[in-house]
Amino acid sequence: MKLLEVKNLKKYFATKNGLLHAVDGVSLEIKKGETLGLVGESGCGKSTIGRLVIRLLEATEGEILFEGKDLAKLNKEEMRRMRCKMQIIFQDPYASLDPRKNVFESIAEPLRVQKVYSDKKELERHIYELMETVGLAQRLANSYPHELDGGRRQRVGVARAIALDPVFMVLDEPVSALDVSIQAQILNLLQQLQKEFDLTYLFISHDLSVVKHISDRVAVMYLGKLVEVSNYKAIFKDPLHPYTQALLSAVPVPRIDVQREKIILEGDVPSPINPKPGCRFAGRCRYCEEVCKTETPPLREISQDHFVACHFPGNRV
Amino acid sequence: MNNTTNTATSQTLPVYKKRGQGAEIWRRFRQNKNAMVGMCIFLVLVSFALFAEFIAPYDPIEQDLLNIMQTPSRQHILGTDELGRDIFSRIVYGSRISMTVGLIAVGIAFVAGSALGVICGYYGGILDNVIMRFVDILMSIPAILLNISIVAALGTGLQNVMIAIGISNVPRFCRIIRASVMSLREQEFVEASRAAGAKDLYIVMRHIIPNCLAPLIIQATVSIGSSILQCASLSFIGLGIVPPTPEWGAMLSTGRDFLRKAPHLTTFPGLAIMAAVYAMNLMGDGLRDALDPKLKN
Amino acid sequence: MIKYILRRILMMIPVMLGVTIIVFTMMYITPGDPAEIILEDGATPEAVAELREEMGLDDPYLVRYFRFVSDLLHGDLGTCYAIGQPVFDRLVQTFPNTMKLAALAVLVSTTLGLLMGIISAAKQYSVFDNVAMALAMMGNAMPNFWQGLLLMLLFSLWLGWLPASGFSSFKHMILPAVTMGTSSAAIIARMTRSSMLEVIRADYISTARAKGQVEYRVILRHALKNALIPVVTIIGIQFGRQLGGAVLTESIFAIPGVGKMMVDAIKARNFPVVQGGVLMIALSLSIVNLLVDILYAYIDPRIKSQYK
Amino acid sequence: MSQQEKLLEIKNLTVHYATVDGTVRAVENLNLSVDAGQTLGLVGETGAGKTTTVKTIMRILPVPPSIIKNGEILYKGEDLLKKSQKEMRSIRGEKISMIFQDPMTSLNPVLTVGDQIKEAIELHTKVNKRKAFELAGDMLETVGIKRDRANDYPHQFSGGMKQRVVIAMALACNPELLIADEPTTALDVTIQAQVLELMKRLKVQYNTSMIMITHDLGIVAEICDYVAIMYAGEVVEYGTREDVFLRAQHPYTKGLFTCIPDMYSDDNRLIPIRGLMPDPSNLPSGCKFHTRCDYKCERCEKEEPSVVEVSSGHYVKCFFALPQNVASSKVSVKMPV
Amino acid sequence: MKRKKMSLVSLLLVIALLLGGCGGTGGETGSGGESEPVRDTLIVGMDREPAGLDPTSTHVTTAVMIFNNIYDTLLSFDNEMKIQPRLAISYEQLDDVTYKFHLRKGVKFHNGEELKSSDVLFSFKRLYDIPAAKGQVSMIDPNGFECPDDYTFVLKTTEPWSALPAQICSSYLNIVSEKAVTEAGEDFNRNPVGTGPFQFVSWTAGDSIVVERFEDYWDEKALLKTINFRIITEATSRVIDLESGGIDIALAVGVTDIERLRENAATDLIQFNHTGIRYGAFNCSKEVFADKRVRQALNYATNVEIIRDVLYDKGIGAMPATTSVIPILSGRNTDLVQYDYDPEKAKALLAEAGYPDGFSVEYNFLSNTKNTRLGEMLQAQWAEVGVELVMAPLESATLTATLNAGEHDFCTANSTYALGDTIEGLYSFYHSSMHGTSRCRAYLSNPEIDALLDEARVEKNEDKREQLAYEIQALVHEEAPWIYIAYEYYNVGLLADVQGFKPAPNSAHDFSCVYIAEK
Repeated sequence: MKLLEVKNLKKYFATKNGLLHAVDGVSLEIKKGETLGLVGESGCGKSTIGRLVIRLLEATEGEILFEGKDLAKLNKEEMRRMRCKMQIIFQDPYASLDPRKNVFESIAEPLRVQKVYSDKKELERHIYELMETVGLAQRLANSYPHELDGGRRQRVGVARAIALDPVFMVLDEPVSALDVSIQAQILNLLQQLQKEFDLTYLFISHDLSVVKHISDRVAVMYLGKLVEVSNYKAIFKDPLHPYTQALLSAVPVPRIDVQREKIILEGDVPSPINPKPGCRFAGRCRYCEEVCKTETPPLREISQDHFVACHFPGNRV
Repeated sequence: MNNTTNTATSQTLPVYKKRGQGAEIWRRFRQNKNAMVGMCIFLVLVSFALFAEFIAPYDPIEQDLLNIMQTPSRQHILGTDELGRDIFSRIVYGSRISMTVGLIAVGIAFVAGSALGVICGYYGGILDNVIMRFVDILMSIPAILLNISIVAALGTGLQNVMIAIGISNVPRFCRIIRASVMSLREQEFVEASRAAGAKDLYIVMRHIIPNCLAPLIIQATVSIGSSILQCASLSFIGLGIVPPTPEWGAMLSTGRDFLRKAPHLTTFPGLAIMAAVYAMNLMGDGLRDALDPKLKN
Repeated sequence: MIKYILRRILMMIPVMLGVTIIVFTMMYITPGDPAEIILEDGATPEAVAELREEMGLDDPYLVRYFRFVSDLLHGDLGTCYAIGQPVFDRLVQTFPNTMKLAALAVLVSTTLGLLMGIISAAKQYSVFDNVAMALAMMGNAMPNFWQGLLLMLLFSLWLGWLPASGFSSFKHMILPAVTMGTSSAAIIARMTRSSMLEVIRADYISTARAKGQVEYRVILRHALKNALIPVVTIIGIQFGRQLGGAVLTESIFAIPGVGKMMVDAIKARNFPVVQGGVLMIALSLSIVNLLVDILYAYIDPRIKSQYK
Repeated sequence: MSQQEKLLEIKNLTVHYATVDGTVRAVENLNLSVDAGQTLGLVGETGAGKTTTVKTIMRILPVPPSIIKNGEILYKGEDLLKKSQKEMRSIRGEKISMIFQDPMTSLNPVLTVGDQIKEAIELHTKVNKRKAFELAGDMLETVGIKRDRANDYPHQFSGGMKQRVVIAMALACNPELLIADEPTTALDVTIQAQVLELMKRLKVQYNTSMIMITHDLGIVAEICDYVAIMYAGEVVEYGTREDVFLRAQHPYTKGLFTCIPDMYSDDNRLIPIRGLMPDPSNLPSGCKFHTRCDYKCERCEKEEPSVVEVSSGHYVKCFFALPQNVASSKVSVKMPV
Repeated sequence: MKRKKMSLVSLLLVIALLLGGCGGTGGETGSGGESEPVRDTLIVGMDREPAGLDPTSTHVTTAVMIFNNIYDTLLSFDNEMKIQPRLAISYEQLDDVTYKFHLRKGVKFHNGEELKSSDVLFSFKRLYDIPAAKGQVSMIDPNGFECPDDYTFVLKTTEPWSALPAQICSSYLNIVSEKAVTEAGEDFNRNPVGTGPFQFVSWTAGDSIVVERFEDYWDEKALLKTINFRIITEATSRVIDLESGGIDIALAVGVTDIERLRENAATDLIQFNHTGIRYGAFNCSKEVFADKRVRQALNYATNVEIIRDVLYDKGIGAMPATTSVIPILSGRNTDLVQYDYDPEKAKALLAEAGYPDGFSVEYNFLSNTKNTRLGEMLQAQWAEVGVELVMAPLESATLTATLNAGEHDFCTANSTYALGDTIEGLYSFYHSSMHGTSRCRAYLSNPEIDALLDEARVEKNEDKREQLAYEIQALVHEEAPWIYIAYEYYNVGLLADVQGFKPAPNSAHDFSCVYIAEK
């Protein structure tokens, strides 16, 4: 059963010199219990999608069906109740916790807002339980964010997110700001929680190896559009879109026994303000033809569960 | 230190008490020598204000017309004024007036300014524009002219002086809070609580305001000093506190006619004003370092 | 850039309108009757009533306000009740004096403030840093009317270097300008110091040092220019403070400035003069703020490119 | 290693910071060396003391908080720590130059790009203003930026372009040693690839030796000849790229490899290094890694292990380090528990 | 575009030019370069700026001074307040209401016109339609004027009025040139034309008024070339300016500076009896002060002796006052005695009047140093007899309105005998018809006193007028509507080399005979 389905989602920001197409017609779906990895470079609109699907931002156009209901149609009160089912974890451990609140308060906030517990003892018990589940020592309940290191602050963020027993979670670059050794601990924790509470994840990151490790299916984004979507094996084994190929080849791999063909992209990411028609990647693509400059390639299913938005997919010199 | 989740249920649940960050701020404040000097002067003045009855050797209003304008002597440490009253006692009682003016005027500005600032900062839109244009207008009229016209409209006296100085300080507070609210509104922890379904009012009260207290407290401390100065200026023009209530500005103002004959009439009230404002500035700076935002990360 | 300036000038109009409303209302609700003050000795009840009628003081609020605004649009600021001279002429005589005084005061406070700020930032936590900041704050803490009198005693009377009062040559402006300038030197010094300290910690300063650049060039060429940017805005605000400070300083040093005129006008319920004076002050402040913004763009290329 | 071709040698360098909450022991008798024409990768997580080390080489550490307890930094035999500020200035930029991490803030926002490069040139070569500006233009061309952009300001360049300008500035005077402190961490993957390629090309073209600081082992694999793994202010393992990637012995080095998801193997369980980053203001006794090491024994907690040369040029600081006479990859060392 | 190099110095220069440059005009007025005072220019520091230079505008002491030097009246007071001929060589009283004046011939106005009786007629006629000046000619019949020829002028009073000659000397009746006024209209206030020894040069509002010698003055010419009346409101600054040589004469010198100016070799001080009296006035129309005994009680409760010592530095600044008529005027009742300080008697009187435990009274005053000190002393002294004096300072505008409307309980004032006539003064202080005018503060309404005043007003015989004045003052003393504080001296500081300055009691000082002695 599809937990979340997004149809033709668009989000434009008005700026001084034109309309910024942050998200330009994205459609995707996530099944229950599945983790969809959303990968792309900075400025491609992946974080915006993360905020749109849980309606932290109002979409300019498009439908967001959560458990069949279109979130855009819900009024304020209904939306507030729906919030229990969906939560978000942020990238910067330092900015995602209120510096003036201690760990206990930060975790307790969602429970207080949704008025889950009337009796104080009940609330405390649940919070200590949550702290245990995310691996935080109980004595840290009183400490303040600036007294904790990055890893522990992110654990507080996770505890806060699972406080309301959500069904769906948006993870916006949860580990990018952490050191490698701590990153592994958090990734294991997230996987463990997914099994334990049957959670569905939308995992947003720019780090391909992390995305491959944790995702069931992966979607690659470029300048507000999806360019390739498939299961995690196919994307890395047999990338069809030229951008995905370049992206994979650019990632430095910590192994010296693997030889890879180097594709170095030229130039910079074009400006997302008032983009020209045709394929957004045309300017930097090796296989660019005339048609790429005029016609926008739709996202087509080339092979079983492997979608690509390119006129000449899989083209290898 | 083992890191696996500690299985043993801890016998005593840690007592959940909100340990303030006060200790941390106080420690940093104490290290700043200048700030401590400011704090001491401030405490002296506050003790003057609170215990004037015990500290002042004489009644500040009791006249001794036989020996007016005596230079400092053993009975009168700071000498007597133009009506033979003991200057030291008047300064001690004067601190009560000046502190009250400072605190209440800043209180008015603080409350009104923050309310306006939060509304503008958080909601933005036309409301923000209208209020900010109003603030621009108030800012484009020098404070002293604003004070004079308000006092002229409401009449002289302690209460009206406080209201006047309060109103003319509102723009400054409004701008500071609006700036910090606008930056806080974008912070991720605000988005997180919005994602948890918190209403706007909840977010403002629980997250926005506690986090923009630091710049407010700093501005409040400095403004107390400037309010005392403004009150003295009003008295200088004759629109300040009603005699015979001892107020430093009024003492300075009446003393100026005897500047050449009896300079001590002006020197000591002037020094008192200077000490108070100086103390406030030093404390303001000390707080600025102690409450420094980098405390957060 | 021109488009930006025009937009800023257009934005000034609502502010000016707002100022007229505030000032007019303030004067309207102030007790005390100008007719009585003008008549002073001859203020018999009928004389007062007759003069009020003549001056149109009995008309309702709106009528008087629109008359005031329409006159304003025709460039007529009304006539001063006391002297009967058009307010515009009085302003033309007094306004330049205050502006010159305020400008010199800003120059004094800026040079003093910048100097102390830079040096105490360069030698942080040194003796000089503490002494400079303490001195600057002392200047700010001293009530400027008392400071004015003491300076006059010292420099005019005992040393005899400068004239005590009046306003006909540059020498007359030194004492009042110093009195007004010292109070805001502290604010500029503190602002410069904190902005310098922040800039010195920036990466491009380490880059400059890594290039092998000598320390004082690093401070002047790299750090100072960046640190000046926030300070320039402070100077704009200080100009407003100086106009305020002028009010008392002018009465002490007997300078025919707009500040002193305003105080007397408010006390004597000389409405046209008050309204005209406040408008002129508000206008000059807005213009100064605009000039500061243009200067701001001139210094910081990031902002200059926004306006092209 | 023979003595003479060593470009830079650091001998038991110790640097502490005197802060309000006590002294932070950032670097503890560190030993390191770089040969001419070689690239050394300095790998370590936050707080390992990487940046402190290189800033001490350049002597641009702010002196009030930092104290150089002891140690020598020999550059071609001369100890940089003994040199006067004036002498250091002639070395900085000309003999040793440095690139910083965040391109957004490492260029002066109010000066044009051309001016900033020209400044570097004028400091060390006696040329007039026009010639210096021309040379600056040449440098921009070599890093792939059109010469006429010299009059633009930093905010008119993207992140990647700015980093190229910084590289141009660093190489303007053809230094013998280039220190790069995490030069591409702030860049996107595709831009990072461009910059790494550029650095590889320029390294050969200018024959400069380089110290590359990074926490990403992938970058080390691509660009470095030698690798030094740092943990809590000291080097725990040093060797050639092959030594460290194939025959790593120190538990921390091995832990680093196991906790990184590998794109080229289908599914590998991540084995994280348990515990927390070491707090430099109170470091653990004995071997500083014992608090997070699965193979620790009492000895590790009390005694500090000495450095063992397991094979020529491959040093490991661990009691369980086994000298290997034959190179073998992927040996899992059985450790008594 | 050649990129301009922006060094720090040029940045600061730009700020300076930008801000400093905008004040080119104005401010450069005032007579001649100020560098070294040209010895034939006299600089006078005055404390208040006159409202206008048209004799019909309001009359501040400094205005009266300047008028006296640029205009002439038909008759004028000399320094002993005796009436002397000026523009009118002589005058005769045809009957008890008509007076005939013979004008001096060949008198020139500053605009070259010759003085004619038509100018005199015009100067009188214009007062009727100016609200501020109408009061001055209320006793003169508006259509009783005649100009038989160019040099004689006849006027009639509405009823026999002995003080007419004194009224003619009033500065309101300075003679203006009809031609100049009709031509200038509104602007006459800003550039007056008169017949006086000095003619107007310039007036910079808030700064200075400059006049220069009128070459063909009908009397002997002034000794000085120009006089620069500078406005320095701050008393301390005025004295400092004098001592540092910035100004030659400082008017209204405070009591505390008297000794120092006397001792200082470079300066000296002239003290003269001002035509004013400093007093406290009870508002007799208020219920609590209607009873004479309450007023007397408060007189007994006030220790005027010590108040005078404190306010005027032990007699240096003022003379004791026992009656409202000032010493230099004729008809002063000298055998009245000051109420002595007797709190017990005061309490007894208060009890007798029905206020055994006292009452509360509001004191309205303009908040300056002198009024504040006076109020605080009275407050302390009256507290001893149970009367609570509440300080209620008002600023000048509201104060004038409150006093004229008679809403005050108690106030202090310093009123002058502008007309220099005893009966006129007493009339304006105590006559019940004068309630609501600016000099009547006591709101006394005593039929007996009113009758005596009316009789004296028309009495022609000089000794009879003095006899009546005596009786009136005795009655007033009994009624005790006032507390007489002091006859204040008017103190003028001058540099040692300024000679020939003879101050006039009604502050109409004559500067034509002032000169600066060569050292």
